[in-house]
Amino acid sequence: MNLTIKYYGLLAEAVQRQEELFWFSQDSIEELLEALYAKYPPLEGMDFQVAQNNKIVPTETIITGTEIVLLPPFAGG
Amino acid sequence: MNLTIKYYGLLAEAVQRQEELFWFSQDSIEELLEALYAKYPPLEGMDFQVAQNNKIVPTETIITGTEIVLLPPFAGG
Amino acid sequence: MKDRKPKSVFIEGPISSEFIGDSIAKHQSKTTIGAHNIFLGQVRADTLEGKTVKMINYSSYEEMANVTFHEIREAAFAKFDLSCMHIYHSLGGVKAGEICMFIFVSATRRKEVFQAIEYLVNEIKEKVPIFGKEIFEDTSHQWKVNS
Amino acid sequence: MKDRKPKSVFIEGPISSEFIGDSIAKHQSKTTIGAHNIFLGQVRADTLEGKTVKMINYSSYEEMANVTFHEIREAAFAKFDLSCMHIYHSLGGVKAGEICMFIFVSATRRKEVFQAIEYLVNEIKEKVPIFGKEIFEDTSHQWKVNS
Repeated sequence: MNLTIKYYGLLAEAVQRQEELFWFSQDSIEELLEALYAKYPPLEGMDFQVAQNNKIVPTETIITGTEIVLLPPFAGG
Repeated sequence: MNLTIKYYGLLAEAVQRQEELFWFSQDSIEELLEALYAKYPPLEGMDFQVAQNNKIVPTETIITGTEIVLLPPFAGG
Repeated sequence: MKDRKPKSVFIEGPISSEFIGDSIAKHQSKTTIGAHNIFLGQVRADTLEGKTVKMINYSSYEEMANVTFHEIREAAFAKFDLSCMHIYHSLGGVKAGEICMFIFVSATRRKEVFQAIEYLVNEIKEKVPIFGKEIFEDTSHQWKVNS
Repeated sequence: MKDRKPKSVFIEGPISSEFIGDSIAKHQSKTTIGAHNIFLGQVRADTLEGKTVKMINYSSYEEMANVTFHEIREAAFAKFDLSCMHIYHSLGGVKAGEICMFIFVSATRRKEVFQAIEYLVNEIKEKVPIFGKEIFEDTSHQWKVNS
């Protein structure tokens, strides 16, 4: 399937983009992250959370949407 | 000694004055209150605190100043 | 920046929203501050036995009140790591819906302001000799007691 | 009066003291309110390795942020007996000394507002995807992390 991957803040700087289409044939966010680490090695050491359908989800979650968002530490307030 | 007695709020309404000179020859606030109750019977059932030298003091306190203040419950804020 | 000289707390009549806004604006030059907390007391139109409070007329034993406000300020500066603290209370008539108390604390970090504001409000309500005459729409009155 | 429709939280640039003053003034018609509590986040001119923060540029994953703000509002209305709740956060550039967050809760009694304001600030800092790029005087930057 063709996923839209979005990157915010420090992560967008690290991968040098805010958004991309990414072809992915497996099931879980964990597997997606492995594919992304292969493409962007610096990402692996970084602190972030993953959101699907406007919720933070654990990495073992199965991908159900078409958009996955990588979020660096929050700094609101 | 001649004390100045001050009354605030509900107490001033009850004794119908805000301030008076009161001749008093004993030692403690407790004794002063007995004298005031004799003069103003409604005062005895009322809820109040007594201040001397800008401090709330217990009724067994010996009178050291020339001004004694009777304070009804606080309502600031 | 500690701001510890004795200050006047009492304001005649209600505290305006413009006064509060101006007070906030004055803190923009203090760039070590990260968190402000403001408490406002507002006069409620409480209904008692079918009668509604129209305004509260505040009075105080001011001599003791000023001493007590100063002690409460000093104690709060000692307990909490605050940059600034401002306390204002109305005297005289304040109508229902108007503001009668304004407490403003500022610190580098938020934890300090939460603790300080609650401490200050509780201390003031408990210890400062301020009296409130609740005046009803029919001009009868009763004396307010803090709960 | 519950005020529970989804509302826009984000404001472009800093939150002005006039906006805060106006917001306070709007509550004077709500005469069941006895206590307001306001939290303001202000950008600090922190110094790191000899460089001083000049401004923070805020960005957000807005779609999720709006959902999360709504959930936090609903949870706070369920937990605390509040009359009103207003939350505003800046996006874009906010200079040191300017205000980037404004949280305003009102209730009949003071206890509710103290608990609610601390709950809201902590929930927002922890759960809302807002990012802050701290820009130093020499135009270099680093990404802020809530502590």
